[in-house]
Amino acid sequence: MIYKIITKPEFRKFIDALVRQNLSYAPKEVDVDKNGEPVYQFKEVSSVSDIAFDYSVTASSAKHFLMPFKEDLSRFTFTDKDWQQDITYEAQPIVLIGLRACDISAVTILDNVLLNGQFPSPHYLARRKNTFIIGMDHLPLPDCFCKSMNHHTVNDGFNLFCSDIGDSYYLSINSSKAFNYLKEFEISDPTDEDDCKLIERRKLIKHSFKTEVEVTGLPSFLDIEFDSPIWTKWGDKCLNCGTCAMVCPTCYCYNMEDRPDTDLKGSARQKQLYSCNLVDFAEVAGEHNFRPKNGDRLKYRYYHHYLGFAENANQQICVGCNRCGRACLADINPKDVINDLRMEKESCMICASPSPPRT
Amino acid sequence: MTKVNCSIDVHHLTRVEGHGDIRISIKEGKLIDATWAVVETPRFFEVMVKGMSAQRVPFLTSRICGICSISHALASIRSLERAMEITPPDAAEKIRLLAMHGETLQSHALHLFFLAIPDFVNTPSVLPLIKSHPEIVQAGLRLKEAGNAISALTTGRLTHPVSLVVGGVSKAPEKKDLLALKHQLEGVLPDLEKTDAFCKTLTIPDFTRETEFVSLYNGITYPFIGGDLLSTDGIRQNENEYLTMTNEYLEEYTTSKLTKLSRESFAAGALARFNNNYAFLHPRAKEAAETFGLRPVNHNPFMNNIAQLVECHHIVHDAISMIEKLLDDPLDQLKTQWTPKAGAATGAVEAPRGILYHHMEVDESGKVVKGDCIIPTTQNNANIHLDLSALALQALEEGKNDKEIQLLCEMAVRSYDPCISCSVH
Amino acid sequence: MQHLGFSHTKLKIGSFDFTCCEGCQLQLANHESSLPAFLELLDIRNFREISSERHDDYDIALVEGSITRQDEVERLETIRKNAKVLVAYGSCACFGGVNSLKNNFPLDQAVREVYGDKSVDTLPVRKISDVVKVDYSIPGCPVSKEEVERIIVSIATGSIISLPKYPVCVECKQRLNTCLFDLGEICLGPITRAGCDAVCTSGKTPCLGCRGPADDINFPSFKQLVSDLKLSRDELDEKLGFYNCFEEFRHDKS
Amino acid sequence: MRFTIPSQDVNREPFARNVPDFHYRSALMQTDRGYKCRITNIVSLTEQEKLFQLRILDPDERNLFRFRPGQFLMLQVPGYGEIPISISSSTSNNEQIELCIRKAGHVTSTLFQTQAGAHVAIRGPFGSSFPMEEMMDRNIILVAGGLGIAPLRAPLFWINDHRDRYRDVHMLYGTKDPSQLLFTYQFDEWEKINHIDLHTIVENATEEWEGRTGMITELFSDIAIDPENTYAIVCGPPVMFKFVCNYLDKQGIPMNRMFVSLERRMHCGMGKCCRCMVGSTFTCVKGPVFDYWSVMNLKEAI
Ligand SMILES: Cc1cc2nc3c(=O)[nH]c(=O)nc-3n(C[C@H](O)[C@H](O)[C@H](O)COP(=O)(O)OP(=O)(O)OC[C@H]3O[C@@H](n4cnc5c(N)ncnc54)[C@H](O)[C@@H]3O)c2cc1C
Ligand code: SF4
Ligand code: SF4
Ligand code: SF4
Repeated sequence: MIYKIITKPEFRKFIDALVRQNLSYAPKEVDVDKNGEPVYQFKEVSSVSDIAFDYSVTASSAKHFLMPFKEDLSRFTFTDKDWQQDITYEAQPIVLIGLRACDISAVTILDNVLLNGQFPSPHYLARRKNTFIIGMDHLPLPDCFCKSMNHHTVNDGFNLFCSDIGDSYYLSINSSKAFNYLKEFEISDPTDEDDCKLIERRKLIKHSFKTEVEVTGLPSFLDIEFDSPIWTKWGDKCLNCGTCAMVCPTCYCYNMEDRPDTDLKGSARQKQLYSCNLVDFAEVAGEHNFRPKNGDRLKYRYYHHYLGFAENANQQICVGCNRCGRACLADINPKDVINDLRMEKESCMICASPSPPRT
Repeated sequence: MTKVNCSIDVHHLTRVEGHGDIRISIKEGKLIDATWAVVETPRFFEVMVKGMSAQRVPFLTSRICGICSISHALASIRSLERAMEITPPDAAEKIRLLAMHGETLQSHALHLFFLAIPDFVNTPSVLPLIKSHPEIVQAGLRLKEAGNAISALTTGRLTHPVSLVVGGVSKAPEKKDLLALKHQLEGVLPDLEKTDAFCKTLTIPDFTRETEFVSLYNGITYPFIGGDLLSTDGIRQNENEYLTMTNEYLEEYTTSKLTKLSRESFAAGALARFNNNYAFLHPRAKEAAETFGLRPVNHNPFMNNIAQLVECHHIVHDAISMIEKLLDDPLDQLKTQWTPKAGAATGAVEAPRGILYHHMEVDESGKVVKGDCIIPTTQNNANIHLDLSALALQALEEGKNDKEIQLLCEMAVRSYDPCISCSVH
Repeated sequence: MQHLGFSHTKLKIGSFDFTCCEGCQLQLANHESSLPAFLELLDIRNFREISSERHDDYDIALVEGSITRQDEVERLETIRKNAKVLVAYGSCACFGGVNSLKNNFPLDQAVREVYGDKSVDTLPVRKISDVVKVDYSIPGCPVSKEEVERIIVSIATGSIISLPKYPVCVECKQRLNTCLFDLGEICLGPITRAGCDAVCTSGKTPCLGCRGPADDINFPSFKQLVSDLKLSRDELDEKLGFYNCFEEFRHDKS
Repeated sequence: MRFTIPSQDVNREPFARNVPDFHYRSALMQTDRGYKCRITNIVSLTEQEKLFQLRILDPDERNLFRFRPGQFLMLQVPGYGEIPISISSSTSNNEQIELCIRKAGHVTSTLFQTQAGAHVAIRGPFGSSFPMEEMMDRNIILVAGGLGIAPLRAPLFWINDHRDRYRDVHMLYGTKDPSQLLFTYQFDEWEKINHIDLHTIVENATEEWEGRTGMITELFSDIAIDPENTYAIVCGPPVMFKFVCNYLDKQGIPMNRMFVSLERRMHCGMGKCCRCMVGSTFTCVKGPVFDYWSVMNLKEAI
């Protein structure tokens, strides 16, 4: 990693040059909500003035740039008596600007899930390799809990990361491409004072968190609390709407479907991001549903995020951005659910009885 | 020898929107009966709006008709905004006008290519034309697609607009999409030329029956939304006085109402607009009209088809220049915040088939207490009816057989592009 | 599907409209770029709106609109007899649609209001399945052409026909819309079946539920949401009643 | 122009760690591309089940496709979809693959219409397998309920191929009706040539049925179990293997010597779509074959 300092006006020049030449996405104000607060999303930008650098958080994550909500994994072309399967792994290079530390961690988690192991995804890889990420730090919102998940800082997974140290940005440069671009602009080496400012900034961020979620030992809690009544309690609230999974930076479950062309001369094998909260997630032929109840499905989202799935090395995949909590209309959020679970567990410890029997 | 007897009974006329019957019976050279009967089932929209919140009403009234849903939405919106004294932002007005253009273009293209032209080339539908005249069908589809693209971008969907709301427009089109739309519209200009050339090869039946034409008129532009009401017989009225222009009445044989003004009947629609507002057409549209020998005031109902084509020229050119202007607008102020208020007013718009009135009365909580809708086809019904008798007699004199007369009558009805489910709302 | 060793004959299709705005039929003519391919799939035997040819030997009847007069009942019964498969398309056919708002008023009052003393034949609005057996339903006001195309293709290829089981929110979020509840509106998206690509909410207009309830909706929680946000129950009712799709839930006044 | 990011350039950046080598043909093909197969033969077994014999067209791919008993593959029917199906043929038969398929829904109904000669594709093999080596020199009890015989055929073939390495082999097979018994034409071969001790039972007897009637667990009274030296493989509906495994457990067979095959909804076979999760385990990667001890530890497995 190489560290440099760039003044804010110079930084804007740099970004402007970059976005004018590349397909770029950055936070933009898209609406004002009923409380008068701006709503942001990652949207296409064509000049630096389009970008809301001081944005709080985007409602949706940036995952769909790497893993579109819908994509064709392959196409079949039918001929008279035969067919042919065509697969292309192509991606247009894009620049993503303004990702937070937790967003970048989320990308790293997706890398782990989709590129490691026996069956890496070439579609994901093609996009990932053609994505240039510029991260920016920020002061946490009152409900962010990425510190609890240990994702409030990030050392990897970006090309360039900008820490705000007042009049300048402290740049962490993680790729030769970024370094070469920056050569054209006025950048300087960090002075001791800059280093101090960076440390102050980091301290400030670290101490600004207002929401803590106690996650130590969570995997084993979850394992024990599989049949806990709290899943029914929260499940009864859940609308099965899938919003949480759509906005989450790490939810990646999907559905596959063959979509024949209208002229019947071909067909697309389409992948669509799904959510374990949706009713037919675990439904199989003959209408048998392995998870018929809201609570069963909700539980699985928590299992996936906080217990981790065996294939991804039991890694917890939640980064603590609380996008799901903010978006959930039923007011279900990780902090409350986990605390509830912990209380449940602790009350069980006190009376020394095992968790309720499975039914 | 001239034919003396004729009996025609068309049950549920095809290639029109909705259900209508033609019945003609002539005995020994004398016209016994010639009716254009609408047999569509009534739906009572005027009753349904009662008690509904104003902001929901345009979504309901747009469902009066699948083809002119934008006109219906805008007529309701206009009447409600006037009733509650809401002034929509300028940019919203522009987008609404563009939306009207989209609807008119797609509706005219649908009528010309899918419903009208098959008669002129003697096929039961457009389907055989896909094989025999692929060029012209493709041109028609592209024009329709362009109209649809305008509607989709300005209202969020092709049929039943989603972003046209009381107070303005709920979502701005993206600049990037506007630009793409402009290119698409420029791309269909050659298709209009092709259509002109093709239509010149068709024989338009020679038939004239003098009548009165009613349309909107604002004295500045070719009218689509709001303005005064003008008739070729010289009557001019304010929008709110719409009842004096329509004089609705009922007949036993039809479920649709009928209207009249200075004479027994009057006509609304493309030809009426053309006759009243020729001066405000785009020069290119005037040129097109000239090549067909179409000049105001024209009294041949079959020329309504040509007037529609002329309007397509106007619309495409006008839409292109409107989009150019919109591209320079910030488009950030599209909706006026409003609070309910008691009042009553009329909203008149020029739907593809002619002048459309919605009149709404709201109470102080913004709920509709009374609604009235008068639809272009209602206004045309009496005129169609009278045209049929005249046409049948003329054809009889020319020695045409039953089949020919039936075709001619059907064509005459289709020329009006009647929108029947509209008329029986 | 020649490549799998079986083929299909063209679908003999008829399209019929009852009380409605015919907007759904109109959708069949949209999607201009794939229209020729779409028509190639079909052998149109009866489609009054676009063709003068009429035959009664269709396999599939697409039925649009709701039933509001006795002669319609008879016409529908004949269609049912002729057709092997009857598809109700559009919210009017599937649920009664906006037409059903009429049922909120006494019939004779409605007639008097609009037609004065003239006698007008009319019945309370019924959906298609109230009169005859329906094999498939394609809801929507209007139906989405993509979905109709997909379903016609499914019928043509002998595939099983299914609609999304999840609610509109999924598609709404995929289009990166701001949730309308955050803008202070009541949106029926969380309880309405997806498949419309969230057109209304993408135009910043609340979903009015034209596609009917999604599978296994959590209505109590939805109602709770509306009251927690201090939104108007009357407005909710007006929305639930708009297309008559939420009959079973609307009158649950608890 | 200096600031445009051309894709080749970005490609050289080591953003993603552990970038796999996609030029390695087998890896690439397993993720999205299927091996094209011809359906060489279709055997109607019952009204609901058919046996499909497939042959991979490309000789290299045919060589590449090697599997172990108990594994499954993803069968692609272009234009219709992709479904997980157990491989129901012998691991030593490299020339053709057999799949026993029940008509259950969309894709399977289509398969029932296809004709021999049609082309489909397979991806795989995926998942875990029965530890056939570990079972050598022991007794084996194979218990199949209904379609559960499909995944059992691969281990059965394996045993037949290596018959001398196994001691007593019992096969217990039960269905609802006699007409649902699959592979009856092979019964004699199994019994007479391979010395498999075959016991069948049906729940609802017909007039012609001369065999036993009742639940599959009743067949246990026919055989003597030596718990120290016996392995069990159990396939069938969840209720059935719960009963069977409980019985065997009582007989003293350790839970980790009983194997079952689980079924879940699957869309990828590669541990990516998450549809087949049981507890925090991917059925497609860690399963479908699990020992009974693991199943007991999987939340929600049965
Ligand atoms: C490991 C494994 C091995 C299997 N082996 C066999 C076998 O040998 N023979 C056999 O007949 N069946 C087998 N099945 C079940 C078979 O996969 C389902 O019957 C089949 O997917 C039904 O697909 P469909 O499209 O016909 O049904 P639909 O109900 O139309 O299913 C639609 C989609 O749901 C999914 N789905 C539905 N049911 C299942 C299911 N039970 N398992 C996984 N996904 C499902 C599929 O992705 C399918 O495309 C196996 C399942 C698994 C998981
Ligand atoms: S947890 Fe909330 S956002 Fe997620 S599906 Fe349930 S209601 Fe929707
Ligand atoms: S689960 Fe919620 S808090 Fe965690 S990463 Fe996903 S959206 Fe953010
Ligand atoms: S706007 Fe409606 S459909 Fe969209 S997320 Fe919100 S509730 Fe769901």
